[in-house]
Amino acid sequence: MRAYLLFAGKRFLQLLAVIFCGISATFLVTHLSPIDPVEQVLGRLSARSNLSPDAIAATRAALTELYGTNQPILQQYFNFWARLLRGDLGPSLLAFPTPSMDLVARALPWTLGLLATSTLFTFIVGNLMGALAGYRPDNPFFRAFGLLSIAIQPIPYYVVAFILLIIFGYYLPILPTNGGFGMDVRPGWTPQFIVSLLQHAILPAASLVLVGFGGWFLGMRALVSNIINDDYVTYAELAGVDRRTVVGSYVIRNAMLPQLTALAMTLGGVFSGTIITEEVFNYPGMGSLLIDAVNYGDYSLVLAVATVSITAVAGAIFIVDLLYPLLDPRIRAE
Amino acid sequence: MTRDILKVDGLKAYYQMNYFGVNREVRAVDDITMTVRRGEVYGIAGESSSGKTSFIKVLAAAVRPPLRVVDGSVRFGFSTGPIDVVRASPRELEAIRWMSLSYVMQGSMSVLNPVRRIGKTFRDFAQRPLGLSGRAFEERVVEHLARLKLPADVLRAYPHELSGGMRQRVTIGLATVCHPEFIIADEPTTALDVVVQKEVLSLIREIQREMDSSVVFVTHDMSVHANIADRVGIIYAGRLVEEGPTRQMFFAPKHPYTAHLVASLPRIGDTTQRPALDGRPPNLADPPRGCRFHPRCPLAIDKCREQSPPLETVAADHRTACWRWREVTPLVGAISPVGVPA
Amino acid sequence: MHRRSFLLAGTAAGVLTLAAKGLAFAQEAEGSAPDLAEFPRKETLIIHNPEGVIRNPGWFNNWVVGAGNALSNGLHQLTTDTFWLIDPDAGLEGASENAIYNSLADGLWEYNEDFTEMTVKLKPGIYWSDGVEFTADDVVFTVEKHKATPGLSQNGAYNAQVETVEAVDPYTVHFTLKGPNSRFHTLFSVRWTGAWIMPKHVFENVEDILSFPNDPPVSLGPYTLHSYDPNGTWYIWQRRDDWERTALGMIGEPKPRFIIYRNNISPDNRLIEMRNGNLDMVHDLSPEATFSIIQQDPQIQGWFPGFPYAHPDPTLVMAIFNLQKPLFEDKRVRWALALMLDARAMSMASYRGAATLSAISVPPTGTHPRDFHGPLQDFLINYELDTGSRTIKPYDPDVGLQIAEMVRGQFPDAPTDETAVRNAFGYGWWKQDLQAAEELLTSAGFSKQGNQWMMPDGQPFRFSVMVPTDGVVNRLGAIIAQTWAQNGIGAQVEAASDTWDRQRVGNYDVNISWAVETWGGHPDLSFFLDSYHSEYIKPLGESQPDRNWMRWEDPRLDELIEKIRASDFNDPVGIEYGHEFVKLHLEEMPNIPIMAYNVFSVQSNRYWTGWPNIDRPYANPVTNWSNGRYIFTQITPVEGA
Amino acid sequence: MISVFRDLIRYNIEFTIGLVLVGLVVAFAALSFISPVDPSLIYLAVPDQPPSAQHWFGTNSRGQDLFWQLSAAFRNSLIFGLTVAVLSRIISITVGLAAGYLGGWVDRVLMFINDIFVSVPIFPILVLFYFVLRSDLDTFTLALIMACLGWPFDARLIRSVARGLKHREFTRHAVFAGMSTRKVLLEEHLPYVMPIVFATFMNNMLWSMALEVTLAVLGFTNLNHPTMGTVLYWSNQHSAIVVGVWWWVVIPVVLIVITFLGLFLLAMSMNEYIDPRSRLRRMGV
Repeated sequence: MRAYLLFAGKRFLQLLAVIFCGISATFLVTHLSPIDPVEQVLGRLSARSNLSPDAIAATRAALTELYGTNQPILQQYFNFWARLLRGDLGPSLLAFPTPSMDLVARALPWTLGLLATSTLFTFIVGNLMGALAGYRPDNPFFRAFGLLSIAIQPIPYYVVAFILLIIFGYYLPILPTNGGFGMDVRPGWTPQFIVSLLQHAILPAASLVLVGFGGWFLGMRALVSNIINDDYVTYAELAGVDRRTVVGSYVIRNAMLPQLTALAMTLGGVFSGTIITEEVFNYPGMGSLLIDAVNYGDYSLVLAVATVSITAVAGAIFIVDLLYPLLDPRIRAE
Repeated sequence: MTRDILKVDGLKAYYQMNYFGVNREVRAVDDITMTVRRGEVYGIAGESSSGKTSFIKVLAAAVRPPLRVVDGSVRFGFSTGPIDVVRASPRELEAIRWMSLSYVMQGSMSVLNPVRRIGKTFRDFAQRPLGLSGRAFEERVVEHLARLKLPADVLRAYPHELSGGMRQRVTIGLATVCHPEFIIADEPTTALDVVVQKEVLSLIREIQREMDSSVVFVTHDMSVHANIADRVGIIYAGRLVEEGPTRQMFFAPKHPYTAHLVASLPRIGDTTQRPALDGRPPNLADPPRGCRFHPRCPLAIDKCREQSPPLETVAADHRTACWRWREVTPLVGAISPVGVPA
Repeated sequence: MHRRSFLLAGTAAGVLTLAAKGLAFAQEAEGSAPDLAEFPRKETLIIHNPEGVIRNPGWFNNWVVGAGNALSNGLHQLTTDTFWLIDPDAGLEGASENAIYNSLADGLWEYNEDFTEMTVKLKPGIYWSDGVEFTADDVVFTVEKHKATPGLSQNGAYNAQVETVEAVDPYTVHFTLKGPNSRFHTLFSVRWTGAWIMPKHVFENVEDILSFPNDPPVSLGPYTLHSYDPNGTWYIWQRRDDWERTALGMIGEPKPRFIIYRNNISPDNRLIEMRNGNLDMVHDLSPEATFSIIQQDPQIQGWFPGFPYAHPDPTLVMAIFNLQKPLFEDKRVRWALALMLDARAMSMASYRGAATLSAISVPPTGTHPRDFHGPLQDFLINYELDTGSRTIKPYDPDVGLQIAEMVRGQFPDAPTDETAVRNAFGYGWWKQDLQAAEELLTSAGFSKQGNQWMMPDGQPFRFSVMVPTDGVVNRLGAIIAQTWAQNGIGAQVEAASDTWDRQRVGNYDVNISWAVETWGGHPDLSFFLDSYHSEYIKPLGESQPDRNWMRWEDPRLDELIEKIRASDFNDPVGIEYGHEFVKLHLEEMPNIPIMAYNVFSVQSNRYWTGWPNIDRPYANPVTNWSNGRYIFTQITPVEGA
Repeated sequence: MISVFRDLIRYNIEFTIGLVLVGLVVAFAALSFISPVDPSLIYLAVPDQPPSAQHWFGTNSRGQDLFWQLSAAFRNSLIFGLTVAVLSRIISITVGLAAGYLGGWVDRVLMFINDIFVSVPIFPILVLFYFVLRSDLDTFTLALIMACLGWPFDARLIRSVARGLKHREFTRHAVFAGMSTRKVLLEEHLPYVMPIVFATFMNNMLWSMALEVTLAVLGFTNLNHPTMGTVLYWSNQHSAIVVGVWWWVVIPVVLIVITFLGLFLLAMSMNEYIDPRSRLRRMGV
């Protein structure tokens, strides 16, 4: 147990380091940006009415004061941390004066929902099927499946999503390709809403699953096809140990370990994939939020999205890391 | 009920592989016939990749592709009834596994599930055959472990927490906890230091006596055979080349290969240089015609190159497959090289 | 095994509860979303709003600068109002004069003789949607609140221009200005966001206006908020029962009982949705998309009955030279670059031929052809240019006709009648005259080495052509740069996503954009011209106020601007000044005017009909910035639809 | 390494298929060097022509011949992928070998940094760079940035191998023979990690090219530089699918899939080769 706590402590420090470095870097990068939010807002304002030049000048003065963009960068950096610890990242500029964090908070659940459900699904089902495929190498169904996932797995997230969009958005318009739920349902735990919610989640989730699935499937299949030749498996089979126990507690249980590490290592990538997919399907998550923020030059929002993404991913990895020793007694012992 | 518990008859087991047109057939076990008696320890010796492991895989009904039994039978006469493991259905096999037929696998390090506590492993292996539940089972196991000089708390341990010797004893414990009639032990002592080796051997002996079960004991190490086996069979290139009571095998081998194996044993006070056996065991994908040993055999004659010798009985219980078995003499203590063709 | 699945289940549960929380959040965001059954199609108008996802959908306080991106979700068209609206097209017969509508105002502005005071009479009988009457007090409150609150949209404007404002009586407002300003009223004349009037009785009780969402908004227009998407992709507005008590209602009955604004629809989806009858007005499509949908669905119409379909906006797309860079200081060079261009190629590349060309610095849209392009045609035909070795007449009055011929193969419905062609394809443009261009460059001291032009200082003549990352302007820039490059100019096209910021601070060489925007329906050019005055010019790196992006400085220009300032908005002399400006511009060529920013906004006659078009140009059909509100009084449901 | 390839081609159908696919794409991309048209020019051909004898892949709405356009695009994308791969290989091999061989605090520090990189979501970071650099984010800069983000996984992998090698006989000999660490790493260990380097090389190309496609389609790269991504970007801009210019989307997508599939097969079969057990299973014995 002490060993475990030690391990957890080390990991936690790492987590903090990741978050700190990540966020600081993000802050620096965004503030090196030549983009001046005041000019952004002014641009949008003057482009859409006929303000006289002196009117524009006066407005600029007022806004610079209001946004506090005239402070030295170090000052801004400290303020930033101070505010961040209070969970406040300043007002978004594309939705002034709504706090950036509100926007993120509104988008995050969509992303997490999509990410978590698709990842868990791909991870569990992919590994289970992979295990069976590795255990029954000659089963034609699994063979076909293997080929299929080999064919799909390498295609970039975007392209897969794009293909789905074209097929179901245009040639075979049976599924919604846009938004989080239909405009004819009211949010809430009503059946219509949940149905609509699921319908709209199908394509984004599908694209993630299609891409993510293969990795787990193939990886697990390879692992298992090796592990079933391991002595302890052969031995257990010789001893006539019950099939389910062999597959479960001997084969999968051991193959799970590298897969779990893999999960931790790929989470970042999966997250990226999710926000890409969201962009394709106009899913109201972090992805489209980030893209908007970039296009509007809204750096407090960009910062908020990046901060939350980094923290969320690092946190998820942390959790997975913590699970690992629970599954592998050997680590625990160290 | 006969005195033989195992009758192996004309057993042929080949590795058959087909990889993108590349067809290869490795005759790991090529026409072996032998028997094992009740209550005896039958030692099987042979160099690595001589096919001995494949042979016992068949005995243990552990045949897995690409290894296939192409011919012959392996009949056990268990108290529960006779069974030919080559033809038996999985269900029938289930029925005899561990209860009647158990197996100590090579490499104690790797036969235990690294992420499973010993106790659970015992439950996985033995609960079904023993048909005991919770408490009773627990006691049975603990008591059996005690016999193996293992404390009860190994049950709560993970394999990596045990020493090599303990682990080996655990595996033997696993194989014997159900008091099977027939135990197959594959190199159970290799990779153990000599002291532990002794322990383990006597342990196996003990248990075998107590339970009056039969043991097939495989190792390339002749000295181990000397210590434990009642009879020894020598496998070379997938064939049983000689078989006989241990003493005779050691002091009056009737096959040049055996002679060499025996000779290669170190003896106290013996300093004579022994001619090492040159050449390597034949590639089983295409074994030499005639006697498979002839390329390496000091006694080889044309006949050996043409026809493969049958196993003929040369003394009580003693069979060998050599055209020139009469010329074979123990190399031990020999001064001048013998068997130079006249 | 079971332990693992338990753990996974655990995480799953955690995440899902998180998601649930988020949905709860969305729920709290007051989403009484519509059941479409409530909205019979013949009472409901569905409009495409070109914005992306609206990130703070619950924000209806559009007096705060940069408040959200809900800029054309119906709020300003349906619930806000101000004194006048100047239509970018001809405006409604009877309801408007010179395209000027009196909206809240009962008549035109009244200035004193030196333009230091302005009096406005308000229409009586106009009521806010909560039953409170609209009076001069609301106006006074609005102006004073703005002056006092930095961060409100007109804070700068009022502080810079308004000394005092008082309510003479409930229906009369009197402004005293800080200086003479004959165009002060334009602040209250809507383009997109105008100086909307605040409901005093609501805002006077608000502690901090900058953080007041104003949800639901009290409406001064004929519609009120029905419901909106908490995820910011649609808004539904419902007609007030007392719609007659609004300025728009007094002009005519808005026919739709419900108006739905839908945003965040990808270009492809717009086409699909319109074809499926889920959109009545689409703000814009790509040229290709327009051609294909008009082919597929006869009920769908554009501005022109046939090719080129698109509506010419009162913005003039041009190649803007950065005049503060020595590269372009010589007007002969600027002219040479202009004469190298091929109008046909530009039209085809950018709009597949559907461009409305203009050689002069006034967009060929709205009533401008009547006031400028028509009258100036002869001047242009006879316009002479000294290339240094000879004088030429660079203008080609028939290029429009030629383009019409070119496209007729693919689009038989392209017009044939000459005036129709001129209105659709433009009155003419410069002949591509490479020889004249060479002569001009040579006379400017440039020399040609191989196929590369060298500047007088011996350096190769190289520069980048900045274009946005998409749309027709991008295509136009690409072909322009290409044409120059093919003629020995080291022009490199550069697609940038931040063109707007960069043109503001002058961080470009040549910029394909527009420095000209006009009322469209009214000949007054002050809309853009006033900002051309040299007093506003900033050095490179500093932010130049709209719209003199080329930083063109010329005493003659200042003189002209001052004359315009001194004359009344509706004084016919304005047109003459306009002509003067055009001629001055031609002489200097500070930027190369090319074509109107044509927008492919299309409408469907499936459920509603009576849309504006070239034959009945009473309004601009684009759905975001134009005065589209008048369209709602003109359309009628299609029988049996 | 050569013998490795021979074995793979002999015993591993996936590898062979992968080789063929990648070969096809490379050949196609190579054609761009003899291209008769400058891919950056527009409206040189009649727009929107379906595939024909004259234009094998048809023409797009920008009046470009898609065959040559795509050929150039794929060349650029492959070059991009290679650049990133090479650069990031340099980092990952250095880090991996150093960490694995030197061990101790060097290892700990390097792996700590490594873990930081592993757990940073890369796409938002890239978008961030675009947000700051905008038009200055040219292809090479992007490649550089991605190289700096794309090494940690492989470094870890190489490290684990190097660790194994460290305790091998020949390493000790080399060390006793007084070889410098650098020499040991380069001359003794590198050959052993070569297959892994190859596999990770392919994976890295997959990764970077996929991200390039994504960024480009979102308009976050140099759009005048034809690549897999920008081709799709322009086809979206011209709503190619809905207006029926399907070849402008379908052909690139198919080619992209071929490319990625090929690279993936190479990487996968090489990985299998690296794992001796699965190799043996294939080759028998």
